[in-house]
Amino acid sequence: MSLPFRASLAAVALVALVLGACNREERHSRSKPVGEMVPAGQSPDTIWPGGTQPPPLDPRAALYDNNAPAISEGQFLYSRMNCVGCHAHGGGGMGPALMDDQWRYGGRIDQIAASIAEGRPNGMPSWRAKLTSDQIWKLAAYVRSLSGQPSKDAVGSRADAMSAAPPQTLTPHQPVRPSDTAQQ
Amino acid sequence: MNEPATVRDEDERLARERRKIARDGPKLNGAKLEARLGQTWRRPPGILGWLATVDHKEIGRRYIITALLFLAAGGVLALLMRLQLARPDNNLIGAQRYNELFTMHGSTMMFLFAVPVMEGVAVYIIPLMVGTRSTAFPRLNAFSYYMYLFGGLMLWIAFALNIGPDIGWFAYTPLSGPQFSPGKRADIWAQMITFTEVAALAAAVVLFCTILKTRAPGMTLARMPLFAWAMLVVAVMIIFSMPSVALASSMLISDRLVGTQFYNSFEHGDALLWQHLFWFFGHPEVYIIFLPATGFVSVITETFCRRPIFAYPIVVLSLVSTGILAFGLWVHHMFATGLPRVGYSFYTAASMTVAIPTALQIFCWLATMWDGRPRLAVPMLYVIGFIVTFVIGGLTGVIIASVPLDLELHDTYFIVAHFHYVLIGGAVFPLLGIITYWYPKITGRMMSERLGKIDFWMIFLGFQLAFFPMHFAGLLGMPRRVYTYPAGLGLELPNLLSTIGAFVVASAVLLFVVNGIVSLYRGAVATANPWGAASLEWATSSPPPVYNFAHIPVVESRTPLWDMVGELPVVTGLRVDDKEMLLTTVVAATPDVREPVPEPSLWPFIASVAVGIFFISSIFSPWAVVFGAIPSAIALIAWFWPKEIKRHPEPVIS
Amino acid sequence: MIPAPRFTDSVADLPTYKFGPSSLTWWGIIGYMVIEGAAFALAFAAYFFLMGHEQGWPPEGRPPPDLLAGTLFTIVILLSEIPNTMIKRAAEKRDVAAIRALMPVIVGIGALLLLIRAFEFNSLNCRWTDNAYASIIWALLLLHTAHILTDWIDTIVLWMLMRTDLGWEGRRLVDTDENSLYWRYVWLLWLPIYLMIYWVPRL
Amino acid sequence: MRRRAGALVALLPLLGACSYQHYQSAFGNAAVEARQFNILFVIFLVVCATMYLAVIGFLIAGLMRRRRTGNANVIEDRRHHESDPLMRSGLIGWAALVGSGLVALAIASFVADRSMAGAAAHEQLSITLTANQWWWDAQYNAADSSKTFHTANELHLPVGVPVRILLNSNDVIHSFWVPSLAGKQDLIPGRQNDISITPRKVGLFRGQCAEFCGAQHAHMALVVEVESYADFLKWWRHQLQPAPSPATPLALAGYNFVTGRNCSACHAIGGTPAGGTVGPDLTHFASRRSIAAGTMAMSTGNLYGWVADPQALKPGTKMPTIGLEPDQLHAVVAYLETLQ
Repeated sequence: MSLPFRASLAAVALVALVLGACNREERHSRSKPVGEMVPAGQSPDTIWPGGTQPPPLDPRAALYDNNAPAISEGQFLYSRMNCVGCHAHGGGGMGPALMDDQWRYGGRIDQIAASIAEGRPNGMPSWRAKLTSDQIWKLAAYVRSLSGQPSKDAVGSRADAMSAAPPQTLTPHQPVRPSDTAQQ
Repeated sequence: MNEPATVRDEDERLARERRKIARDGPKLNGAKLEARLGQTWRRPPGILGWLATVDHKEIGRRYIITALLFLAAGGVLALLMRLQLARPDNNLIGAQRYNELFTMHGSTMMFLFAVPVMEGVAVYIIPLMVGTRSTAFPRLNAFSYYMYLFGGLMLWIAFALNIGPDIGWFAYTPLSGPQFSPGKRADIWAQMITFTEVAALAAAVVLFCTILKTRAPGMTLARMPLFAWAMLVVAVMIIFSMPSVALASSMLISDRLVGTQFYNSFEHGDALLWQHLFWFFGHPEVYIIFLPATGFVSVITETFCRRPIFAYPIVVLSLVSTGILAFGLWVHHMFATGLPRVGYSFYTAASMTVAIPTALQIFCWLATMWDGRPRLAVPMLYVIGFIVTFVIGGLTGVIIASVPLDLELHDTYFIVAHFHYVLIGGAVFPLLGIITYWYPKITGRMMSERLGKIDFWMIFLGFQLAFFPMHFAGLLGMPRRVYTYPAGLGLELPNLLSTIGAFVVASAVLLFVVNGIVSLYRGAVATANPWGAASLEWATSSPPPVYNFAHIPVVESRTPLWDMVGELPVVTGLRVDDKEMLLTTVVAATPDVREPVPEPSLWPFIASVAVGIFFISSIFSPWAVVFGAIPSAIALIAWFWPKEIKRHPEPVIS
Repeated sequence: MIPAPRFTDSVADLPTYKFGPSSLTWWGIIGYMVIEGAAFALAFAAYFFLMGHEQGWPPEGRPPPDLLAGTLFTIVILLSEIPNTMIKRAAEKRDVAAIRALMPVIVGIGALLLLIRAFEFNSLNCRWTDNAYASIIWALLLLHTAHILTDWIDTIVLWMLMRTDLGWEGRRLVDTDENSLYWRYVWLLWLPIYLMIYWVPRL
Repeated sequence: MRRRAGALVALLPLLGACSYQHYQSAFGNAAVEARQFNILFVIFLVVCATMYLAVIGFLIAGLMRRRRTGNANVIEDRRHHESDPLMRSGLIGWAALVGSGLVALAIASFVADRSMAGAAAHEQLSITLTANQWWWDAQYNAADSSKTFHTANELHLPVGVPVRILLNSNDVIHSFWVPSLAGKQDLIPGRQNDISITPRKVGLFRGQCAEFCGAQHAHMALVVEVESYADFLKWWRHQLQPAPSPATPLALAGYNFVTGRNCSACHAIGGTPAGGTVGPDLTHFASRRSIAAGTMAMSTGNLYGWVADPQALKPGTKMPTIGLEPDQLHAVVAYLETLQ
C-alpha cells in the first residue's frame, strides 16, 4: 500500500530536481517580438563595427542554442534553402566548411545568425529579406550544431536522406576559440 | 577443503540425516505445523524486508495495485482528450500536448496496465490455484515487478518534465526517427518498452515454469484450471512476441543515438521494417491481454453456474489455436501500406479464422450457463457484460479483416470503437469481475454487492454511450489521432455523446475504487471459500498464509473441491524447518523433486536499480552500455551467488 | 472453513535436485533460450527483409567482410564443444575434480574467442552508419558478442564457485550441466550468423 | 433494455449524418470504389448482426432456463458433471454456422477486392500527389511536360474517368483518404504507392490525412471536386495559364513584396520570379476553396489572418509568422486575391 505513496514521493522529488532544465524539448512556434527580447540600443542580427569587443550574448540565444526542435527545423531550412549548394553537409565547398572549429565571423550563435542575416563578402548572400529572424536563429542553431557545439541530447543523429556526414550525435565537440568570438 | 571419500558416501550420510528432519504429516499438523511453517516462511520485517520479499502474493498484490494506478492515470488522459474533442475546433488542448496525451494513453494502457495487471493477477493466484507454496524463481518474479515499476515511473516522470513522447503508442518511423522527433521524447518511449519487455518476459518465464512444474500431485494437464491454461498460452505468446518489439525499439534507439540506418529508406533501410516488427508483436499483444480474460470468464462462469465449463477440451484447444493464429495476422494492420494485394487475401482469411476458436469458447460458456444454475452475482454480471460487449467488438473485427472494408475504416474512429469494445469489453469487464471474485481471497473480506451492482450498470451503460457513437464518427470520416475536427461533417453529436459516456465510465471506476477501499475495512469477513468454488485457491484460508498450504493437496478431478468427499487428500513430507516446494512432472504431475525455495533477498531490487540506471543512461550516451553493464553484472552475480552451506544435510541454494 | 486433510503418501524421500527436464532451472534456461532465439530469428528476418529490396548485397558494390577472422572464430568455437561436452559429462557423473580441472580450459577459450571477435569487427569493411546493410551486420555481430561475453563471465563465476566447498553441492552440478547446455546454444546460434555475415554477401 | 439504449445511441448520430450531404462520409458512394465498399459493408453488417442476435438469444435463454435466486452456493450432488446432450449437437451446429458464415464473408470480400484491382487497369488521367508536413502537392501529369502543372490541397476530377493517383511523401508517412471516393492508401517516403478512382457523382468531397504525421496531422485535409468533363477541361486549361499580372497599385505593391521578399523563398507563382518549392504553388491560389490544407475556408478575412500570423492558426506549420507591417499586409492580401 505504501508503495504508490513512495513512488509518488520519488516522482515529486525528481520533478523538483530536474524541472526547468527541460526547455531542450520545448517547441517555440514563433520568435518573440524583438522589443521584448533584446536590450534597447542593440539591434538584432547585425554586425557590430570590427575590432571592438563583441557585446554580451543576445538573450535570444537561450531560446535556440540547445533547443532540439529549433535545431531540427534549422536542419529543414538548411536543406530547403539550399545551403547545401555551397557549404555541402558542413564539409564545405564553394563556401567554407561548417564542421570544423574555424569561424571567420565568430562562432557564437548570435554571430552566426548575424552572418546569415547580413551575408558576408565573397558570396554569402544576405537572408534578412527572405527569412524571418526566427528562421535565421534556427538555422544558426543548426549550423552551430554541425561543429558539435550544443549538447548531444539536443541534436539528431542523422537525417532521413543519403547519409552525407557522420552522425551529429557522435561528432566531436569543437571548442570556439576566444579569438573567434572577436570580429575580424 | 573437506573433500569426502566419495560422493556416494556423502549421499548415504545425507540420507541418514534426512530421517531426523521435521516434516509435515500426521505427526506434525494443525496449529503446531502452521506456527512452524509461518516461522520458516516469514520475510524479514521493516522496509528492507519489504524490498527483499519474494512472496508471490505480496508481489502479485503490488503488481495489481500499480497497474490499477496506471489505469487511473491513463483514464485521466482519456478524459482530457474527450474534453478537447467534445466540440469541433476546440482550443482547450494544443496539438503538441494532445499528441502527447494519446501517446501516453495508449502506451500506458497497453504496456503499463493491461499486460502487467494480467501478470499480476496470475502471479498472485496461479500458485494457489495449482496448489503450491511459491512461484518458480521467486526472485526473478520480484525483479520483474521492479523493472516494470521503474519503466512506468520513467515514462510518467518524463511526461511531467515535458519530455513525454508524442509519436503515438505505435511510434511509426520515420516520424519517430532522428529527423522528425528531435529531442529525447521518442527515446523515452522506446526505453520504456525495453523496461516493460524485460519485466513481462521475466514474468512469463516465471509463470511458464510455475504452471508446468509446480502443480499439485494429480493435477494432470487435463485437470488444470482453465485460467492456468490461458496463462500458459499467454506466457508462451509473450516469450515469442515481445522480443520483436524489443528488437525494433533497440534499432530505433540506435538509429536515433548512433546513426544506424535501419529505418532510413534512402540508405537501403526501410520504414516498413518497423511496422512489420512492431505488429508482429502488436497483434499477439491483443490476445496476450484477451486470453487471461477468457480464463477469468471460465472461472466465474464455472463457479456461479455450479458446473464445470462445458467441453473443456474444446476450450483448451481454442485457447491454444488462438495463441498460434495470433502470430499470422500482423499484416492486417498494414493493409494500406501498398504491399502486394494478393498477399492481403491470405491475411484476411487468417484474420477471420481466428474468430472461430473465440466463437467456440463463447458457445462453451453459454452452454455452461444453459446446463447449470446461474446466479447473477456481481462477477457473473460482468461476464454477461463481457459477452454482450465483446461480441460486438469481435464482429466489427471480422468487418475490418476484409481488405476493401479496412481500407475505408483503417485508422478511423471505427477502429477506436472496435478495439475499445475488444479491450474494455473483452478484458477490463472480466478483470473487474475477477477482482470482485478474488477480492475475498486476497483481502479476507467481501466487496459490497449492492455498490457492485450499481457500479456494473454504470460502467456498462456508460461504456456503450462512450464508444458506440465512435463507430459512426469513423464512418462519417473522422480519422484517429486528430486533436480537433471541423464543424459541419456531422461529427459534433457522436463526439459529444462519447465525452459524456467517458465521464460516466470514469465516475463508475471511481465508485469501484471506493467500494474496494471501504470493503477493505467494512466488508463482511470472508470464509475460506465464500463462493463455494471448485478450485484449489479456495482450499486455504482467506487471505492465505505466507506458505499458502499447510499440506500440498492432491488433485483427483478437474473440480477438486466439488468432488472431494469430506476431506481433501494431501501429500506429506516437505520440510518445515526450511522453505521447500514440491516439483511434479510436466504432464502427469507425479511428485518428482523437493525444490528448495530461495530466501528473501535485496539483490533483485538492487539489480533492477542497476539495470534501470543502465537503460535510462543509455538514452543519453552509447557508452552507458559499457559502464552501465558493469554494476548490473555485479548485482546479478551477487544475486545468484549461493550462501555458505549453513544447513546440513540439505544445503539450500539461496 | 478449510477442508480437513486426508493424508496419502509422503514425498520425504524425493531428491532435492535432478538433471534435465526434472530440474526447474532447466526449464527456466530453456525459456530464456527461446526468448533469445526469437530475438535472433527476428533479426535474421530483418536481415533478409532488407536484403530483399536490394540488387546488390552488400549494396553499392561495397566489399563483403574479410573471411579470415570470422572463419577462425568459427573453428575455435566449434572445437570448444569438446571440453564443453567433457564438463557436461563430468557434471552428470558428479565428478567435481574433473569439472575443476576443465573449467579453466573453457574460460581460456572464451577469452580467445573474444579476442578474435575484436578483429572480426575490424574485418567487416564497413561502419554501422554507412547504410542499413552495415547496420544489420553490426547488430548481428554485437548481439552474438553479447552472448559470448555474458556466458564467458557466467562460466568464470561458476568456475570460482566450483572451487569452493559449495562445489560439492548437487545443485552446483546441475548449474554446471546447464551452463554447458547454454554454451552449446551460443555456438549453434553462431553458425547461421556466420553464414549471413560472411557468405550470403558473397553469393 | 441495454440493447434498446444502444440502438437509441446508434440512431441519433445517424440522423445527424443524414442531414449532412456526405461531404466526408464513407457512405458518399461517389466513386466505383466507394460503392464497392457500401455493398460489401451492408453484406457484412447483415451477417454479423444475425450472428450477434443468435449469441444474445442463447445468452438470455441460458440465463433464464434454470436461474437461481438467493445466495445459496450449494452444488447439486453428483449432477454437476452432467450436461444437456442437446448442447453437444449444438456445439457442432454452431461451429458449422460460424464457419460457413465466415467463408461466405471471406469470398465476398475477395471478390470485391479483385474487382477493384480490375478497375485499376485502364486509367486515363494521372496525378502525382506528394504529401508534406502538413499539406498536399498535386502534379497533373501529361505526356508533354509543358502541359504538366502543380496545384495544392485541391484536386479536380472529371466524372466517369478512371484516374490513377501516384502517391509519394517528402517527409513522414501520410495516408490519402477521401472517404466518399475510395479507401485509403499510405504515402511512404522512399516508396511509391498508387490508387485508382473512378468518380461516378459530380460534387465536392473532403479528404484528410489518415496516418498520424506529427503536430498538425489534424489540419492536413484536401478537397476533391468531381465535375463534368467539360468543366474539368476548362479548369485544366486555366491551371496551365500563368498568374495574371497585378492590375491595381496596391496589388502591384503586394506583387513586389511577394516576389521580392520572404514569400518567394518558399512559394512558386507561375509567370513570376517567385520559384520556391518548399510550400504550396500559389499560381491560382485564390481560386481554391480552402487555406492551409483545409485549416480554414478561403475568404478575405481568413486570408488576412493567415498571412498575418499562420503560427497562431496552425501552430507548428512550416510557414513562419513574418510580422508584416499593416500596409504590407494589405498589399500582399490584395495581390494574393488576384491569383484567380
